[in-house]
Amino acid sequence: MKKHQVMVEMKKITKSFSGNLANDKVDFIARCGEVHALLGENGAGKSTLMSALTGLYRPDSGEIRLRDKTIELKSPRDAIEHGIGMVHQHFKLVKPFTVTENIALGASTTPFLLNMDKVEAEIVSLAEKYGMKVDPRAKVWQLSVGEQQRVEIIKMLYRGAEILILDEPTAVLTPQEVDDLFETLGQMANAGCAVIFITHKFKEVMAGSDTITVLRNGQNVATVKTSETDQNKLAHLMVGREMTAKPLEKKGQPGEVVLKLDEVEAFNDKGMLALQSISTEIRAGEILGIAGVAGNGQRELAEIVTGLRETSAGKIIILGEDYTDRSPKEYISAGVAHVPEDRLGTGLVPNLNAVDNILLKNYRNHRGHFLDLKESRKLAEKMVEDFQIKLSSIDDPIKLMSGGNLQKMLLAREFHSEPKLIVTVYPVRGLDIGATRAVRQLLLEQREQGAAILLISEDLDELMELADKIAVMYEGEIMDILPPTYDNLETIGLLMAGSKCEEVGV
Amino acid sequence: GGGSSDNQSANKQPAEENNASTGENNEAKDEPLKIGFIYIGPVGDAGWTYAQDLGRQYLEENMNVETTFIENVPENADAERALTQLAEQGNKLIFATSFGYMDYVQNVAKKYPDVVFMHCSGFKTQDNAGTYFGRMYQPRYLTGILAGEMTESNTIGYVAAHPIPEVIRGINSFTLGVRAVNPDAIVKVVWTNTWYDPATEKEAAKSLLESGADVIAQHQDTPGPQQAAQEAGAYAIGYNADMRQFAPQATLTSPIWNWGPYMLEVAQGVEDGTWKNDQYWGGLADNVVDVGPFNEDLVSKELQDEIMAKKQDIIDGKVTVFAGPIKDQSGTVKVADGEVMSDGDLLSFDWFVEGVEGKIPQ
Amino acid sequence: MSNKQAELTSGKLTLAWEKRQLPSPWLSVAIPIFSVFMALFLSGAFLAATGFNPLEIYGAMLDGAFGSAYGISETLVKAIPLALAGLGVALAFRMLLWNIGAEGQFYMGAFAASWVALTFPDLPTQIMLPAMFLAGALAGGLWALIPAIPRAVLGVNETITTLMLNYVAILWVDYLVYGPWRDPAGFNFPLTAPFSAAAQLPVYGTTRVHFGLIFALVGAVIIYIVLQRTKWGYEIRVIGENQAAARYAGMSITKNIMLVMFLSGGFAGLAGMSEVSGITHRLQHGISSGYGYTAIIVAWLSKLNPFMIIVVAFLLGGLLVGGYNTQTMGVPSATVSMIQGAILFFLLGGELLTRYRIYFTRKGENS
Amino acid sequence: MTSDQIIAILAAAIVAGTPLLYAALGEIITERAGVINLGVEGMMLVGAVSGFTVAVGTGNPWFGVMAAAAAGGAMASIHAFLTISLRANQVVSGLALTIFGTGLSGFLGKPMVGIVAPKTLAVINVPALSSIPWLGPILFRQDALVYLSYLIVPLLWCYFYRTRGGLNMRAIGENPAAADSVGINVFFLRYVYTVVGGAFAGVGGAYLSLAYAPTWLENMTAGRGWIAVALVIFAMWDPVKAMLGSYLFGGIDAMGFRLQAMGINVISPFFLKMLPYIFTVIVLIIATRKSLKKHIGAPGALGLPYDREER
Ligand SMILES: Nc1ncnc2c1ncn2[C@@H]1O[C@H](COP(=O)(O)OP(=O)(O)OP(=O)(O)O)[C@@H](O)[C@H]1O
Ligand SMILES: Nc1ncnc2c1ncn2[C@@H]1O[C@H](COP(=O)(O)OP(=O)(O)OP(=O)(O)O)[C@@H](O)[C@H]1O
Ligand SMILES: [Mg+2]
Ligand SMILES: [Mg+2]
Repeated sequence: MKKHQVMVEMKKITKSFSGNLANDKVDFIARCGEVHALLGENGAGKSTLMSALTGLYRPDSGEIRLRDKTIELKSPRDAIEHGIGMVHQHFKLVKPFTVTENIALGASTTPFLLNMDKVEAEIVSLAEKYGMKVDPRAKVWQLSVGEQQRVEIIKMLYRGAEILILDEPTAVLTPQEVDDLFETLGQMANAGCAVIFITHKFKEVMAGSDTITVLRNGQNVATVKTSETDQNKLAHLMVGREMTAKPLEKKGQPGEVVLKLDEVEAFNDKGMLALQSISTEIRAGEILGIAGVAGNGQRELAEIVTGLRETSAGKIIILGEDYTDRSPKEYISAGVAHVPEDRLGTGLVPNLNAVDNILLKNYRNHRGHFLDLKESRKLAEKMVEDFQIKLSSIDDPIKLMSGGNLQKMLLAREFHSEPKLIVTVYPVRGLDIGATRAVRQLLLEQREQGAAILLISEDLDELMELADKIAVMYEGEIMDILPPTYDNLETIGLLMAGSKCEEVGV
Repeated sequence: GGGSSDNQSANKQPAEENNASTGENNEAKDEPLKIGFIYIGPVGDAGWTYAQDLGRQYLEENMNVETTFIENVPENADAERALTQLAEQGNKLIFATSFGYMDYVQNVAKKYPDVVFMHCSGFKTQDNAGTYFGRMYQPRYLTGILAGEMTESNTIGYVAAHPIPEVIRGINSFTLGVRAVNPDAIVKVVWTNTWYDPATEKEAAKSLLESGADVIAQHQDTPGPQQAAQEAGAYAIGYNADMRQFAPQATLTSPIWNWGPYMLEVAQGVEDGTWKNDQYWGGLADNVVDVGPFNEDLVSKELQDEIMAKKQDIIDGKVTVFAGPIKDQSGTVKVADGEVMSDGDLLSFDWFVEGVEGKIPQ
Repeated sequence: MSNKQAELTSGKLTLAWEKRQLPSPWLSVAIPIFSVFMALFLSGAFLAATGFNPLEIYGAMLDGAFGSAYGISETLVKAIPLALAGLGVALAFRMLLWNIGAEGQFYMGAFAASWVALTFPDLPTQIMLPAMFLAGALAGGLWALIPAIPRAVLGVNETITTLMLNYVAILWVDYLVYGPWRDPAGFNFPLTAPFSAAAQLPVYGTTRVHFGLIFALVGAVIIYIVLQRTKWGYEIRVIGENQAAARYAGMSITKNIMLVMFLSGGFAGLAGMSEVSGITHRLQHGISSGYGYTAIIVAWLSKLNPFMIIVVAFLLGGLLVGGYNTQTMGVPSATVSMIQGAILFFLLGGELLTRYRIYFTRKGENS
Repeated sequence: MTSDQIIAILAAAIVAGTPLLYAALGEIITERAGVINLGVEGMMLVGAVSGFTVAVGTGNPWFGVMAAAAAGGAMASIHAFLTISLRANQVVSGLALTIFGTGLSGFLGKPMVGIVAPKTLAVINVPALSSIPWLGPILFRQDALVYLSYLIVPLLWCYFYRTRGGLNMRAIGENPAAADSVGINVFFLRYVYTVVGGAFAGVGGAYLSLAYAPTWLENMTAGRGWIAVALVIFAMWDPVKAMLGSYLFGGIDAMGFRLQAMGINVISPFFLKMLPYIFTVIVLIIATRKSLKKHIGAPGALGLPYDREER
């Protein structure tokens, strides 16, 4: 197929869930040889649209045309047979299987008697062609997130996918991995594929895409060439109003030392040393940013300073008191708030309602053995109001809320008790720009109120914007702690890749 | 349906009729006597319950009765419920056919003084509740003789269910029979701790066959042991009912229950108002127990005659199975020459006679 | 759904379903009732085909279970162990602990209560019954702790371990009643000696409805209050829904798994205790008619709601008690089990309707 | 113990283990596909009675075996419909299936009580092989269903780990969403494997009524269905280990009786009978520790209904 020819066309796609209109007569065109970005706020209908294109959801009405022929996609299998493949935000991999097995799984070319050597050879050649490194014999559960994503992409290519869809592919990747990914996507487009990816990050859109489609409230509000637009215009299209880019303000004086880590070491789940002699401190009213490629001990760091993981050596001092290896309960009562990486999986209880979720951290403060239900309701209502959380009812399970609102509720709960120390991991992952701004604003407010904040992020821009100091982690060690100036950006990048300060020459 | 009574109209006689009949014991003669049964197993067990159900069918055929049964009634709280239900439905005579129903029979009997309860194999009675059982040890003795004559290896296997007096008594009488004709033979016992698991019971028999037994006797409610014998080319003796059809090339005969005539007698007594609460323990003389039909192909005429003669001797009182001298396994004389074990001793048997190889689990 | 109606143009009518975000409350009552009717209708057809009059049979069933004071009392007797064990099972299920070991816990409760009654026959009632109560609950609870500990510490699947321990418990009681605990006056039969009068739970009037009913009712209220109103109940609900969140909130999962399993087993043990102390007045082989397993069905059909458990235990008890009455009409016990199985199938299948909305839709076939 | 006795025990263990093996293989297949079916006891009973009835009616035990497979499969299809299509709770549905199957088998079997099948599956000595010392008498003096199981076990193993079908099967048990996303029909395959699993259980039941104790008696499985469920765990969902486990479980009874027959009463039979269950618990504990490290063991989605739009 020739470049710029229409590969797939979606016409007037409508899909609703229980009366909730997720896609409203959406038109969408993807062409050969282009990388097409799909933008939109949380809940705009991006995932739904793409799910319709991969046969996962069946649209209520509308038409899908592939190379000028109407096709009917009853199942993902139909989509694959038509050369449409999707890499989901939550990977669809069978963890105990090897990479090869995952790739061969369900492929129409896989013979009845498995011949894994042949598949392996094909994987290796595909990986080479698109510049992706992957060990075909490794079990998937042993792989990093980035590697798993590569497996997903190879899986689609192996099936001869010409249309590749990626749902928020960069949310979980390290900067290096993001670069590699866009490299790969570019090569695929060059080879004649149509690549569609969903994201919330304008920078990536501008750098990595040829065409952009913006969805708002389930409708396609614009499809534009990347070269003919800019970030402001996109933001405007997305939210339907002007985004006043008022810079966030940083002020205030650091106070006493709230958290002090002294030569702390810890093992990860696989039993390997994940943190090595970590020593640092955070003062009240100060944000310490942790930069680093995911998987270098950030998660373990967050876990040890919230009591969720035991240390193997060293001391954790909070406000002068030794908290080493105490229980999460004690950390909570010491005033440590925690905004975990995985909101629905860890920070919230999806099937319980808002009242019960807001209780999660402070139910212990209720007197006696009983819960004060009236009090809790009042608190929940107040939080919903104060933080402008959008929900249908505080009595409905919170799983019905959108990602952004869930995050707000989590923050509301964590910040409510005037924490001394806030540990927050990737706090804006998956959030649209509106929600992102709101979250960042909340963090700064807490800092102003005198909280010490440990901000773990993979987004250097975010760290630059918020942190007072940036510590760079590599293989479980803090390589160095630097002030957040753009002059240091290169140094930070090198440190993240493992070069020692001396080598960098700071 | 599996042999359930045909002319029922159970929906017509709930509680009020029962109340009405309080006090008047004799109903009009043309009204059938209503009799209920509760069974421990399914009537399709081919064993114990099946034998009891044959008795019920015999009643149906030989008297103007209307019978009802409830099968698969466990020996727990459910038993009392089932008994009460039968009493409530106007049954005037109820047979409870398993030992474990004992306490429940007593409880329900107290509440229904006009209903007669007959409990099989128990030992508690009251005004309107009696017990009945059979001296199965007598035909077992006879089949012991048969086994003793038939064995060539002088090792006889006995697949036993649970170590309760009834089973121990059976093993002992069988062994006495064996030793009466073949003092060199021994009876090896294996306990299965099941009443009703054909595969396991067959397995137990196989273990006996492998250890040299060439005749297998059993006290179980399934024909598993006979099947094992047939496969090994050995002989077998069944139990409960004529079991020849399950292993026609192996089964010599079976000591069998023959409840029909006795049940008829009880029913007649209840109808006539002559029934008395007693502890019935009938033997060969009463025809409650018997030796089932012989396998004509395997058991010679002479041997059959010999056994039938012995049977007559028992009926005539010339032979008593548990008459001294009887030694226990260690050779100590437990019953002296000239003495006869009392029924009380028999009902609480807890030791093996000489010639039995095996232990009674404690 | 206005947009959907607009699409009703042409095309073939197809059945579609869609998950309800929240189950519909009135349907969760209506559908089980409808399900039972469907089951009875189909079983009725089967009964008619095998030569019975289904209406008469059902009449007898209903009559046996609920048609008289006696029937109701017996249904209650059956409901007591079902409710107690059901409460225990539901408590564990709440925390996603698939305790299917209520049967074994029942036996262990019966065993320990009997131990008290047989070892100290001379205790006065005021001491005897509380002691048996404690022993029964404790033994059931400890028995449940055996699978709970590996589950809490190592994550060992408790479905299978609890199931396996059922057999161990039953064999243990068999060992006792066939062996060391045999009543010396019982002619070697597999029964223990009867308990003294002090060890017997009081009954209501002349019925067999014993004090265990109060245990069940009070138990349901306590469980409800604990789960909905107390901090600890809140912890259980959170752990049941999301373990990671519970850990994150500083709740001890290990401790709670053990505690909940202990309580779960304790209720089942109490069922065993009340059965020996209220009904059989001695320990014997086969003391449970599968109460522990039926309790799972009770718990599930009640959607783990403690008050519903009492109601469902009563209804299911009626189904079982009524079964004997139908046997007296000549319906073999096998057929009764079939009908009971069929009713359960329909109840289970019907649940779908409370969670999903089923509707007809026309798919446009525009080309 | 003499070598003859050891051989006898081992040979008996195979016979006693075979009904367990068929049922356990069936349950492994079902569970590998992510469905747990606790109705094995009911399916075995219905298999036993159907197999016996057809064998009596046709005079050919093999028709009986086929009927048993069909009947077991039909029973399992009820479970499949309830749990896969209607997404009912699998544990509860399985329990209901056992209640139903016990009743159905008793009902169907009424006319079969007391009947002896004219032909059942007899022992066949394999020429040459049966005279190998030790192995011959243990392995090759058995009936045809035992020989069939010798074939099925390695074939199943190959199917699980060496074929496309097996890969798909394991995938839908581990992660149905992943399988669905690559076009594997999760619903259809879960049906297939649940039904096939039921067919195996049916054959296990037929082994009892046609080979082991050839007659029909109500409730003749006597709890073997539950042991089969235990075996699945014991075997870590692996057909080869299931084979060894079945023989071990079967062998415990066989050995217990032979020890009794030899006059060795070391341990109460009640405790002896507890052994397989205690064994299973211990194995499960050990296996879980292993699986924590290696991510093997129970299929990841075992017992969970699959719902494409569920999140
Ligand atoms: N499976 C579903 N069931 C019910 N509602 C759904 C489902 N999937 C999506 N929705 C609804 O459809 C709307 C669009 O959701 P969608 O996931 O497509 O948004 P999105 O643009 O991908 O958002 P995000 O940026 O957060 O990923 C949402 O408002 C949501 O309520
Ligand atoms: N199956 C579903 N049931 C109910 N609501 C759903 C469902 N699927 C999606 N939604 C809703 O769709 C909206 C967006 O969904 P989406 O999955 O894209 O979340 P998200 O914001 O991208 O979060 P994440 O980054 O964690 O995926 C949310 O409001 C969510 O609640
Ligand atoms: Mg999305
Ligand atoms: Mg998203």
